[in-house]
Amino acid sequence: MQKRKRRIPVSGRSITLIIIIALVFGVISIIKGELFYSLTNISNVFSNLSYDLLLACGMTFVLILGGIDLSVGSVLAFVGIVITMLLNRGLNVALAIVIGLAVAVLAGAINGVIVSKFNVAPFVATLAMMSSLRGACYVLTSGFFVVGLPDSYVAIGRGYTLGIPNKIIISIAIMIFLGIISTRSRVFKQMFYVGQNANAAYLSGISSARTIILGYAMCSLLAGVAAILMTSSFAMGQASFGTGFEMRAIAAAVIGGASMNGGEGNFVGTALGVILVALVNNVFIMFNGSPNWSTAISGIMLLVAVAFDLIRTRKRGESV
Amino acid sequence: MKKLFAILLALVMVMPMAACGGSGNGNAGGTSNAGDSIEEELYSMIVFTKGAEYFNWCYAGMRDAAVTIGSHISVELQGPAEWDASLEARSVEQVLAKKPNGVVVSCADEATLVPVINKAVEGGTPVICFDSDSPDSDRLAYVGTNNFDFGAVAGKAIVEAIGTEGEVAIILVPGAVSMEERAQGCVDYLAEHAPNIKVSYLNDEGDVAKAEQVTSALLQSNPAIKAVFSTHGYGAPGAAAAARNLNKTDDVTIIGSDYDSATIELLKAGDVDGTVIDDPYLLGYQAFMLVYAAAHPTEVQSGNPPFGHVPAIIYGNCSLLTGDVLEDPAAAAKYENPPKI
Amino acid sequence: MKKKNENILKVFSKINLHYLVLTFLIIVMAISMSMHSRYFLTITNIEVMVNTFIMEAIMALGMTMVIISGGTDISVSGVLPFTAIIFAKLMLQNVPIIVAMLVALAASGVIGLINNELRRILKIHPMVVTMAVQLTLRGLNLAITNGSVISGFSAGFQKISEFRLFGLSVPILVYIILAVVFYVFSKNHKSFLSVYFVGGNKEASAFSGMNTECVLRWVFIINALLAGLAGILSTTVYNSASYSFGQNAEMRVITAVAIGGTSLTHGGNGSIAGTLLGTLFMALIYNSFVMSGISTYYQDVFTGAMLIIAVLLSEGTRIVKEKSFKQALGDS
Amino acid sequence: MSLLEIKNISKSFGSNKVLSNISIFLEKGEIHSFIGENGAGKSTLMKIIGGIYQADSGQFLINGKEVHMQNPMDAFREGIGIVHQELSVADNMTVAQNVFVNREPTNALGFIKWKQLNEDTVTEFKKIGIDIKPDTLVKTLSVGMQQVVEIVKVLSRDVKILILDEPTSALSDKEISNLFELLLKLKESGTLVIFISHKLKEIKQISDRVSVLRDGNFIGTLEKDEMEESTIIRMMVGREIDNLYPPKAKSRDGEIVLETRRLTRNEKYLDVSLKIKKGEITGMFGLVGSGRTEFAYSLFGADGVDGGEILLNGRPVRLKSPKMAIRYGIGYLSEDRKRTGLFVGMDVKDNVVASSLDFIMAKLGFLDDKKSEQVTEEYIGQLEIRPSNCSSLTVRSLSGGNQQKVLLAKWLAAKPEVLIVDEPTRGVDVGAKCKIHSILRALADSGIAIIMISSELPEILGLSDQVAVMHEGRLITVLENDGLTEETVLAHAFLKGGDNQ
Repeated sequence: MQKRKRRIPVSGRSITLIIIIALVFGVISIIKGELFYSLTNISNVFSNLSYDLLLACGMTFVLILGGIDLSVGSVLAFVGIVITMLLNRGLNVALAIVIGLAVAVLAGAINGVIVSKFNVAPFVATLAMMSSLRGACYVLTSGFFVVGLPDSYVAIGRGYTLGIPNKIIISIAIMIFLGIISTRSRVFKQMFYVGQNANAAYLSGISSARTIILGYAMCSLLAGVAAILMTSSFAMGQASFGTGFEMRAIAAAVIGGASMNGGEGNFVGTALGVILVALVNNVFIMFNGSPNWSTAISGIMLLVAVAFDLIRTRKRGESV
Repeated sequence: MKKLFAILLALVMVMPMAACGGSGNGNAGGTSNAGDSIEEELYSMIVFTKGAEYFNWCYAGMRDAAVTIGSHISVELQGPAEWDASLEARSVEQVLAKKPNGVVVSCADEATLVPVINKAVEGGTPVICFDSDSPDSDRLAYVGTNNFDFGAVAGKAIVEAIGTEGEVAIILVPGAVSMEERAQGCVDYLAEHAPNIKVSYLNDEGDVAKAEQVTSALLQSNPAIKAVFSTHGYGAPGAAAAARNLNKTDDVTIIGSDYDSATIELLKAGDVDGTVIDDPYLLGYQAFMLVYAAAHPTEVQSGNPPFGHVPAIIYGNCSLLTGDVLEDPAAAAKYENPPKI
Repeated sequence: MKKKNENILKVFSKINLHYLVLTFLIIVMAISMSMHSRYFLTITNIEVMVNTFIMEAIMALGMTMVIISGGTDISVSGVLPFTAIIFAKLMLQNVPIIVAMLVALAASGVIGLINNELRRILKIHPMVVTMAVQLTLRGLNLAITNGSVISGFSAGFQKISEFRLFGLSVPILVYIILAVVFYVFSKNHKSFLSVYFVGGNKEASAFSGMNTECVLRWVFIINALLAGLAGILSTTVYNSASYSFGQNAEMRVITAVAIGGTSLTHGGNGSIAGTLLGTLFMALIYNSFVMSGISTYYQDVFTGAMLIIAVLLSEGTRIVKEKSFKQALGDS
Repeated sequence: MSLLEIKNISKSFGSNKVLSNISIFLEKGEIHSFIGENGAGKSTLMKIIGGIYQADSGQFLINGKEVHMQNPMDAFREGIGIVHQELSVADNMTVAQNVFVNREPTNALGFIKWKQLNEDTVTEFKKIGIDIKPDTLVKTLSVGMQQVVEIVKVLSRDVKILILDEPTSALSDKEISNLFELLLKLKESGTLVIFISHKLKEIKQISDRVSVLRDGNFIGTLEKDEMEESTIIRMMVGREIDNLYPPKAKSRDGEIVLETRRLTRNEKYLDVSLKIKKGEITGMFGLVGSGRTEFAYSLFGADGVDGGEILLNGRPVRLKSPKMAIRYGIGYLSEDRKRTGLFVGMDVKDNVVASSLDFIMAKLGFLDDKKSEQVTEEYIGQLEIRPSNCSSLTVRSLSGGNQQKVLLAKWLAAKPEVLIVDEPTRGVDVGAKCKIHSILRALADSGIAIIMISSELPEILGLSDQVAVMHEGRLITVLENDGLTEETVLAHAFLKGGDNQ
């Protein structure tokens, strides 16, 4: 059974989540019937998740490294604006996307360098990046929407392939990629080592700095992809995109079993976390909950979710 | 090492200070022939959620009005990016420390800015409220739109589109007074003209993506929804996207608010069926004229000094903008080329 | 022995260097601003400058304590409006002001307690816990006010905002007192020393017979109390209470603390003195941007840059040390 | 009537029983040692006496009356002081603050009297013949000194019962002898000293009686005259262990793998020229702070070099990082397994492959899971890591000895040419110790060059073929180990070392 444990990166937490989600689905289907069976609805639920999903997965990298990235929301907005502005100036779509992603990676790399080389608390480093980039967004647009994007670009977010929204295809593709990475990749493995014990990792010949930088770069890269999906499906770039997403992403990742102390986390869990949060919000709307309460819900959600850790940590506490 | 840090810091500090040369002060660009002898005057516009396109239009109006007076007038746009009344009150205070000749402000809520507005007026700085009023304060005048009428226009549009049956969703950010008034106005109109229509509310936290999520969630769970009214600019694009995902663009009537460029595009594409507009540019323009008048009292005899016979409360009118209007390039021109700030 | 002395010097020089440069910057800024605007060095503007950051300043004191103890508290931006609202609602019920204040403060204290208990029981990083609490509170605030602002207090109440002592408004007076108390305690008091210990090595402190959980509990409670106090003061200043108060306050506060050289990486390192400087610095930045009329859009960019540079500075000596791995181990 | 009476103390964590019915009498004014393999329950017992854990059943009697200790504070009130195995000083604070933590001299309002605090600290240190700046930040002290601070912290309370849990593991011999003098003084003054160590020699030297624990059971107590190493070991491991150390290298003419020429790191060590031969174990003896670990760091690329050169198989190499060193076939088993060795939260397999990820790659940066599985199983078998099915257990859940074996496995997996082991048997019980020694010898025989850093002279003499003595950053001498005696080595270490000062 050890084999199974290793092959599929499913933590005990993930199983709990699957059960919960299944329950919620079941209850809804019983109460409201047909709804959650229709394919469009499911696919639509997921296509709405794609942004959160990407950001949360990116956040998982950083959390595994024992860090945190507050800047993802701003990166999303900034990349979105860079791309849309370039397109607006008539730049070739592919090129604009490449540049956009490059910017994203750069932002992440800077975070990584500041954290690893200069040993600055990730919270502070990324907080700085967060406010800088958000400011930059407004400097560039002074608040105006960036519109007038070529259809070929808009198609990325709006289009369908084989009747499936591109957003979903792209997210799934990325999830598969991450899945492979998380089972086999050496670099990914090294992230766990670094997150667990940076000094030991260094003395084991793992260059912590490089790993950390890579992790943050990955995180921002995924935020960049999210930016592409968002700007293309709304056919606009906007300075306030992604405000407050970082908190949602962290929440989802933590719900999914990532630990703030590093060395723990997996994408399946994170994905489930994202789904759970979205599901709860949907249910909330479905039963016409007062909009005034919707903010509070997410907070309580997070609390309930981290409460899952209680059992696990208790277990751990014993084997001192 | 340490030296390096110090130098680095000093540089970063001094650069923007050097750059200060009034870069931000949208100096009213005109030729300076007028203003040699006349002393410089500064008028500040203070808003909440600075960077919202709506306020950019207001500011554009103010700036252009200033140009008509002369190049010795400079104007500036200030205020927090957050929807936080206390932060806005602070920036008003900070602006006052610069002794501006006048201030026009759109209040995040009607109570929180009262003390600071009164302080300003006592201190001899005229204050005009625009867009969102603070009626209990000593502000000299208010230029704005009656948000209830605004909502009513939306209600009318909806009834015309879906008739007197079905359900309607209203997107708002709870606590945003102007939005809640617009929603109320819409609800009142429906209650009067189409009592059978049921209304439910959605909170999109003023975020497009969130708007998409909540709207599609609602459209799924409740197929009876025939129309969506967004009480602010970002809601309509979100709702449109949701409808698109569910292939309901044609079955669901989407009424937006304001004419930000995204909404305009969607109008032309037919994804959004109409948007209720007032004239932020005009608001800004009038607000400036009033504050300038207040700063330069005239001899005009009237019951309402210093504004002559201009009423102290001006309501701009609001109307429905639809796609077909935009087919006329002349009409479309204004909306398609937002002012640069 | 010689080596040790050098290290000690290093550590001291580090502290001084940071504060020196910070002070230097503050002066540079002040000078360049006063050259740029003739209104900058006026009494009014200085008062305004203080007023505009006073709430964060008060919260920064508590936050410093939390961060030194090895934690973070995101929930302050939820506690501030929460307390303000409770206070305001009570005032409208014509509850005597003192009672209203005490009740409101108690409420905020309870939130602090909840923060700590959740952290303790769930064994989760305080940041996540307080983040959740913050979200919940902000939602709660919205729900109990239905988003409408609370105002219309008795004329007597409004007097508070006009009260002046030596020309100083109530919040400023409160802050001065708090700042002095915190400074003195952080330097010389047993209680604050134990906060440093817990932040430095929790297990060791426990082995030394220190009730670490009790220490942390009070740290979180006091921090929440300060946020609550800020809420009450906001209500008196603006004569109203709204759920919208204090948005993103936690970020501004943490930024001020971090600029002050308190390390979020290594608990037990930092000082109130640094926070006082950091706070002043932030207030100066916010004021300067309005004064200079630079589009405030640049403000975030600038603050971000400053934050990084300041922290790099405080970690500066560490970077040097990094070169020698032995000491790098010592740091971690 | 005995000062401390332990009556049928039992304790279990979750399912596994760590202590079962321990009953011992401890007398006033004696030095009573406890010995036993890791996981025998010594530390747990001490933590219970110290009030950090609570026993499930059983009772303590001090001077005949029962006491209940819910937390360290209660223990202090009963006059029990405990020096912990793992450092428990706050390194962000000054020496004085650490010594008087939580009982600083304060005025009525709880404000601290710094002057008195510092003076008291100085006097406390004077007692053990060390003078120190009380306002020194602890993080700037050597590990040894930090341990001393720890001890002084406890001594400064007037303790009736003093517990020292492996106090000497980080101390230099000089500091140890100081400590022992002090312990004898305390004994005279009627204090009960409970002493825990893995070093039989120390135990024989210092203690009046020694009690042996095995797997949570009390085996027996030996009087001073019956303390034979063999007896003690038999009681500890429950079997005979003849011949503690494996035989020396068969031949000493292996070619030189690693050579340093006048290697220098400022403020750390100076002009170290050393030749390391294939198939030999080079013991490196020196006190903490003699520059030996720093030297190792340089050889492993973890720390820079300011002068001289390193030759690997005759070719000079610049080692910029451990990564590089590993590529060159150099391994370094660090002295502090928890902080710089293992990833205690991850499973054994992950730990074993940690430094050899490059070798178990399939293709395109992907890991070969099967292979790493094999590797792990192989070393679990070879090093007898227990439990034998541990490859997917977290290292945290293993005993100290087995953790150390995992750490060793990590380096074996990396297939080094030169393996530097720093204190390979620190805090490891006799059984595991022998195993590790024989493994090291086996490795040497298989042609690996081994550098063993240790402050345990018997270990050095017992295992190594040549002994390099370092003192205050200088390589005093390199001796071929043909029947070397401790006296000779120490003579070099101190007398010659003395000249250099």
